Amino acid sequence: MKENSYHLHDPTWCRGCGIYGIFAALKKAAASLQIPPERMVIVTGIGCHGRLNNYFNAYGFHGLHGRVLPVAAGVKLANSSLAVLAVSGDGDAYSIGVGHFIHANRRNVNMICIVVDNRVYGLTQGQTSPTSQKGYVSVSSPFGSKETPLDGPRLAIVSGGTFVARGFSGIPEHLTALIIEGMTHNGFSLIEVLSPCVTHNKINTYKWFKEHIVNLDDDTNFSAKNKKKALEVLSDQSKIPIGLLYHEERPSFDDLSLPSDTPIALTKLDVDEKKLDAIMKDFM
Amino acid sequence: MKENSYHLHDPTWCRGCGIYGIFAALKKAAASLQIPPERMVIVTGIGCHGRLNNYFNAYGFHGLHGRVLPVAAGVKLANSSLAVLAVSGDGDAYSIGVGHFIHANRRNVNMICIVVDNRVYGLTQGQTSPTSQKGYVSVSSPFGSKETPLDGPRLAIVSGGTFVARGFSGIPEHLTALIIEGMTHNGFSLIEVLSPCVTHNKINTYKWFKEHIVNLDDDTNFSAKNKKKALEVLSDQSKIPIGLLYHEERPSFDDLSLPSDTPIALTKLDVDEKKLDAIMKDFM
Amino acid sequence: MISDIQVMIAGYAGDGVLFTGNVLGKILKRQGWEVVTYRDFPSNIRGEAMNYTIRASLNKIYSRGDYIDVLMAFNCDAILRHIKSVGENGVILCEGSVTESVRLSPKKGRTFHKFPMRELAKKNFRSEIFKNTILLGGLCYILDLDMKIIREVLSEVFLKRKGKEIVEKNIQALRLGCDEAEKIIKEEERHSLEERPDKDRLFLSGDEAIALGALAAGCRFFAAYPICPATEIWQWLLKHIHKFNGLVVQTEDEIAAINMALGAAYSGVRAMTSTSGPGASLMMEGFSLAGMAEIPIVVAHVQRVGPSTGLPTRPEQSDLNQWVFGAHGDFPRIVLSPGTIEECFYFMADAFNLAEKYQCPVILLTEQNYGQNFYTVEKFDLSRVSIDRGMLLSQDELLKIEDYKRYALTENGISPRVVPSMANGIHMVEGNEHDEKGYRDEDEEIRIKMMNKRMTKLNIAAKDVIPPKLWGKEESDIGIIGFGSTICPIREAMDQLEEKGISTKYLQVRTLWPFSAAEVEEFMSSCNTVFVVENNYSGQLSRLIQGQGVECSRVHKINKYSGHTFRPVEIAESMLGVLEQ
Amino acid sequence: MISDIQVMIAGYAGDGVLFTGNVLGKILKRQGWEVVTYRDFPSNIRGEAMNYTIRASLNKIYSRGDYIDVLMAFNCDAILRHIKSVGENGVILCEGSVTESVRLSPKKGRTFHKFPMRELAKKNFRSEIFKNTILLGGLCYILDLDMKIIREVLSEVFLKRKGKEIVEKNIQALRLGCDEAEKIIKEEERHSLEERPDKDRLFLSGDEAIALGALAAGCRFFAAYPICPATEIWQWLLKHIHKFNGLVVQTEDEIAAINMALGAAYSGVRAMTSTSGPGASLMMEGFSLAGMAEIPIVVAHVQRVGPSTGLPTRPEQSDLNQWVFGAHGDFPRIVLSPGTIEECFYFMADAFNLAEKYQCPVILLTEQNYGQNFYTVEKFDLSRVSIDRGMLLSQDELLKIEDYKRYALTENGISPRVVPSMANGIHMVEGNEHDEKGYRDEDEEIRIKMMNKRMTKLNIAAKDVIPPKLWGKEESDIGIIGFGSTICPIREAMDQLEEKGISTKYLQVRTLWPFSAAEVEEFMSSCNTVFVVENNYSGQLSRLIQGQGVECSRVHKINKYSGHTFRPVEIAESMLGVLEQ
Ligand SMILES: Cc1ncc(C[n+]2csc(CCOP(=O)(O)OP(=O)(O)O)c2C)c(N)n1
Ligand SMILES: Cc1ncc(C[n+]2csc(CCOP(=O)(O)OP(=O)(O)O)c2C)c(N)n1
Ligand code: SF4
Ligand code: SF4
Ligand SMILES: [Mg+2]
Ligand SMILES: [Mg+2]
Repeated sequence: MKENSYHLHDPTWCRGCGIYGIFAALKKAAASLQIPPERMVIVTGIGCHGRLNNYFNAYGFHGLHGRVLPVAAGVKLANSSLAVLAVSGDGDAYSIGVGHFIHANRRNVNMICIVVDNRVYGLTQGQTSPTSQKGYVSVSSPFGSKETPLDGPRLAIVSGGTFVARGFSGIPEHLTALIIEGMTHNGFSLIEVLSPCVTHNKINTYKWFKEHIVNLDDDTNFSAKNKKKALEVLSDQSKIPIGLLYHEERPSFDDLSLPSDTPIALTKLDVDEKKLDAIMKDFM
Repeated sequence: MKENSYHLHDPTWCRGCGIYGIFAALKKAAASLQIPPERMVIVTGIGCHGRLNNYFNAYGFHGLHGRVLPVAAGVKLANSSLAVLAVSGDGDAYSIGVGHFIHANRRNVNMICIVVDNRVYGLTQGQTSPTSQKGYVSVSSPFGSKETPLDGPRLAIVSGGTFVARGFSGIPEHLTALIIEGMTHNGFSLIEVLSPCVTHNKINTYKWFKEHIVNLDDDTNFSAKNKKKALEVLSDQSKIPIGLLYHEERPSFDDLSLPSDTPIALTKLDVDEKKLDAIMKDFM
Repeated sequence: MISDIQVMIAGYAGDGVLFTGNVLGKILKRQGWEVVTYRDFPSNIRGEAMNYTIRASLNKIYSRGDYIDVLMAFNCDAILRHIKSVGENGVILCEGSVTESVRLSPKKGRTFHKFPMRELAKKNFRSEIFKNTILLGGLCYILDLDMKIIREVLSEVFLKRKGKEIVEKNIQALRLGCDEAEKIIKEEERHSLEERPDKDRLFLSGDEAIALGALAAGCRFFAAYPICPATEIWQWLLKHIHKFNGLVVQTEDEIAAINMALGAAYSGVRAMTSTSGPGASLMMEGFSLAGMAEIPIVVAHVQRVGPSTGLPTRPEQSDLNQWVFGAHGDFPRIVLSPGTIEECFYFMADAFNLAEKYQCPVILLTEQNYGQNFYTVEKFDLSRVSIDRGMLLSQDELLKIEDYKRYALTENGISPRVVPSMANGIHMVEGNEHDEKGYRDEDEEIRIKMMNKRMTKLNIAAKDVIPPKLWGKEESDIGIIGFGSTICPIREAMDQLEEKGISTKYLQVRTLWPFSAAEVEEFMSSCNTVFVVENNYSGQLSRLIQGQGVECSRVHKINKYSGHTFRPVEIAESMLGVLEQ
Repeated sequence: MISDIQVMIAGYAGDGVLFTGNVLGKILKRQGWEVVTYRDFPSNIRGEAMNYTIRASLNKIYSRGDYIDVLMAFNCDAILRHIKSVGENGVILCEGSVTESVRLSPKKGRTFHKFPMRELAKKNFRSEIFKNTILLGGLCYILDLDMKIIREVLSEVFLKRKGKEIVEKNIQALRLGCDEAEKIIKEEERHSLEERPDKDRLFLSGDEAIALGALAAGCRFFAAYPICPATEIWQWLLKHIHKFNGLVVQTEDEIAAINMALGAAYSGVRAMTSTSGPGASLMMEGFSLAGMAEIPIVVAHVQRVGPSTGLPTRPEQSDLNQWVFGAHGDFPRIVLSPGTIEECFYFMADAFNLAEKYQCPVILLTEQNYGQNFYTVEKFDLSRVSIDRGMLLSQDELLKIEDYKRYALTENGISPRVVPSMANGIHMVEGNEHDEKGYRDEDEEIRIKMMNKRMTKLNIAAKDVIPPKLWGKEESDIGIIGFGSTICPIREAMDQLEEKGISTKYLQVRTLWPFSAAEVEEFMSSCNTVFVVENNYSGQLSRLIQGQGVECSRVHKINKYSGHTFRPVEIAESMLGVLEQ
């Protein structure tokens, strides 16, 4: 599989949009892992990020705003042989969908979730999102946002997340590496991607992100095995760490719950009279 | 106001239920703060905890499962002169309602939220809840729960909570003190209360809780002003710290958003032709 | 010889009423009787009044009866509440603790006995807990039950969970109750039950029948959130589905439940969720997505009293409107309504087959009184269950297709379906309007074609869904129409009317959408008088019928919305009131 | 003399089509013309085709017209798309970059000119951005617009946000466009517009009218989540409500939005939320709570195309069913449907008054084409707005009551309401079934009384809601029925038919629930032929009428569900098709 096996159409996001970088990284990661397109399912949310399906050659599910994670878990649990990728946005995952986000981290189904964090509601024309910084002025907060911004990776870690990372769409190689790592992790992998919205967010631009990120690879003291450390680097509000923040090996929900190694979707469906008869005895 | 000014009816929770302790502490706290019952609004969720309204003499709102926090915020923002108390459960606040919980902490409306944590779904007859421990056996997880339990206070702190505490219904004086402190805090106060369900939860009993809690008052090194410390004590899974975990002074959402000191509900409602006329000019 | 008996056990929450009633039901079933139970429980924790009725008969019965023959009361208050329902020769046994004075003397024929279960339990076993078995012992004497059967049932109940010793103690308690009863009950107050063979019969609730039906129908993924009175479905399934390589997931809420089920269904697994009132409202968005994206999914909805939290443990039929008309936009949906416990089982296979054949959401709408009450039924015939996956292609079939289109425009609106992992089948499943391949498209022509395609499926399905069923005397000109569990009191009421020389017939609507308009119209035109009987306020079925353009001027509505099912006599009397005018 | 003109600006998303159209609309309004706009935009980011139609007339107009007089195209593709809509003497101006060859020659009468806006902008201003003002300059020449007005509008648009320099540059660009047009446009191709006085008129969208109406009606709390096409309501309100000591909160989702509004309404503030399609489905649970707990709340729903995410920026009328029948259980609800921009404004006061008088949820149901398009209207008459808070007691009144009961059983079902903070009024607001004080109660009698009480309110309200409005010739026997914004093409179609000598009349249903059955029936019985015109697939209004038992055999349904409003001629022709049979 080459990279362009995954390229279905040229995207029509605004010129310069950060999601282009994510699209490229995803294709690279898939190619590097040699995942056949038909074994990949991409579940997307509603938002600019949700258009990914239209450009990426893989099975796609474009459902409801905020509900990517339950859908993706359903896809994966039903057929554990698939590579399942949920693509969400800062509004999709952290506003309307944050309940599912918390529980996805607790549940630890073996799939990957990419949150395209442009710190704004792109598709609905620029409203303030949960990651917009305090005081952010937009059509929906003309006098400045009054709420403390939310930090997805931090929330993921305290919710029991087993693989928590952050990338930046402006550094595609780094992002590609993270995605590859996340896809090979056994359990729920979160990769939040800082991704400028060139049309609606005039604050969190490429330049701004570049000035604020710190790459954890440069911090030799840091270890992604250490939850305390991870929470520590995430508590410094002035800097945005990128890289693998936390990683833990823990049996996935799939390991713990699925009754067998045969994917449910691949078991023959018939009326097993013998088994059912035995069960009916309970009611006699 | 005496304590029994708030006593409307004798409760009918199961004999020995932890919620009795919370009921008592709430009455004590209200009496100590001398809040007139008619200036108090208690918004409850659906669950055993939701019966509180039936016994406590104050204005009450028993709405939907998981939605206490938005309702309570609406009540408070509409009439900032009220003392607003949201009473929720571990299922109500942390399962179906956890999205609102995260955002309530970010938003920081000046009200208090009590989460009755019995680590089980009481009213629906004993299903596993988000705080049930891993491996917990119940009607809904006969082979043991597979998910990492959720820690409400920790989630609150990383979501921007400004007052985060935990009490135990088995130590009512301590709990009363926390509630009093929470009610005087300007902003969103979370008090999670460990509360045995004697009927459905045979694991997290009074005895069990007593063996697992540590009182932060006994830890002279601890300061509730230090977020890092708070997260640290919460990360030790073998112990359950009780007391004030984190406290920060930050302008509340009410301070930042309400246009005046006059509660909205108390402003005269009329058709102000002059002001409206001026606004209509924009469309000419 | 007694052929029909009704026992009520009444007490407060916490008294063990449910447990005692269930055991009694099972015993009566094993004696070979037809059994129907009726639980009247508040949504409560402790300390509120509740009661449980067990009716048994040698003949086919459908519903609780009108009068109680034996009332076993844990407190005097219960007698006050239920005395008016006690039949003329009824026997009342009451715990009647010494401090309480029984303030009423039973009316003519009715006899009253003090039966100090709690006291006896404490004295003999040092634990109140045995009061329930003592009560059963009392009933055992009154009804002349077979000790062997009781022993058997008690060991089934206690052996696994509590061990041998407890079984023995309970049998002692049973004997004690029996002996005590013998002391106080006169021979003529006994209702000796004949024994009949109990062969190949089941005793189960509608929720259990639905779960069993789901399992038989190939449901292999179930995602749900706890809610009364639907939780029993998946809590039962949970114990068995792994034997079929299936999975139940308790989700964080109903929104996650329906979305997770949608994901699993899309992956090619027969998937469902279950819920009630408020949970159903939360599922509306996912319901609409299932319609748009053409994902086969089944929702079992066990109705309780609304609106809002309403009365969570009581029956009603007020969520028809929601599933037939709720959720935004026009999309295809199928709503089935089982009228018997058997149908709860068999309709599950229909539900999944219809969902896959028409690639749309299918709702199985039932009611709390089925969901949580127990009935004797013939053992389910598994040869009647078949699995039809509709236009689901195999990999081989898919490979033969040149340019696969998930939403191909076909004459009947049904497009061949494939699932992820299949080579040559890559496509998108989309909640936005889309083209044949599933890609978002806003073109006017496409939109019109896609709407037509989706809605056409429903027209085809209309000919394939479960038709209404006719009961009673076809030649009668007095007709009754209803759906779901009201069939029980209706059939009993029909028997009562028949006894009075009034023949009637009943059309049981079994598919609420697409609506069986032609059959209903035909039925109505064969009647002079039509009664539409519903357990709701507004007459949702009546309006549904009327909305189909069926002439409804001769319709009389009989509605009950008190949080209880009809008693048969209520229906019979309402009908007589109209007929005698 | 020209009295009716329609201009279309067509391009791709990102071309500034919306901006240019809005400015043109405002200019034409200031020239004293009646203006109606129509946006045809995909839900998109960049690069998809979109267009914007501005129709202006000296007479009252209601909808976009059938044909385009001037097409300003940013690319040749747009011409291909819209050529069939260009009228006989239409003028087409196209950017037509040099590399593109215009592949079509306009048909007879139509003229085509290359008008290189982008090129001119780049050459003269070194920035493409001025292409839009150059385009306006071109139009300025063709329509002979008043330079003073344009200057005025441009400074209003740019001065505050961009400063004086930009205003000046834009005015230069405007001149340039005008001069360039003069070079290429023949005199006979111009459509000179007469100037009229523009006194006391507004130019605004339905969303803005709703917001303004809410403000006038005393709405002081608004909680909502962004969604097309309803967001404009609160985004506008956000800028003004603080002047009235009110607050708008952007919530985390729609569930929080409705619940927060319920909390605020309970606190005694007039509170509302707004939403569309998927958001409305998420609000069903709160809707049912409002009905049960009798909390006055208003929801403004601006309909888009469903089901599911559908076509988020396009109009439809397929959410009637959801609000009339959706959500679990039977409860009182009122659904209003404004048919004009004026009604969007005035009905807001009705909505709040009805909500408080009947203590139930009130829905204002409108459509995207009102929500997001602009219309000229007479300045709203504030003396027509009044505030009636129903049975909301003052503290003094409350103190006089012995034993206050929030849900007191009264004859008309309406119970005096008080709000927290009032002494002597402590009570509970409850979603479970409850007694008169609001405390949970499962008693059968109470349940029945409370259901009757709540539903009785609706019967009373039925006499108090906004009645249907009759348009056209009362004596005609050709009737049309519809609701909401379809009035626009319907009224235009009626004019077209009138010109052909066919008189018609139109009954505009303005309250969808409780349904105006008597008025509709009377109207229908005065007609030989009735058309029910709806922007949806299934004919939700038709079924609603039929469900009321109104005889519907003479009804012809005219439905459109392509994601667009009707063009007047479509309705006229469909009607003619039937009438000529
Ligand atoms: C239930 C529901 N509410 C609201 C919307 C409208 N909506 C569409 S996209 C979106 C937000 C998008 O923001 P984000 O998730 O950050 O995605 P982005 O466009 O920035 O990639 C909203 C609110 C919807 N489709 N469904
Ligand atoms: C939308 C919805 N889903 C489900 C329910 C059923 N339900 C009632 S209480 C409850 C859970 C109660 O658990 P918790 O919040 O922990 O309260 P507790 O009874 O333990 O105090 C559930 C699931 C409901 N009322 N509404
Ligand atoms: S609006 Fe923003 S997020 Fe959306 S495509 Fe354009 S730049 Fe990207
Ligand atoms: S069920 Fe549990 S939580 Fe509920 S009242 Fe009883 S002991 Fe308390
Ligand atoms: Mg975003
Ligand atoms: Mg609990």
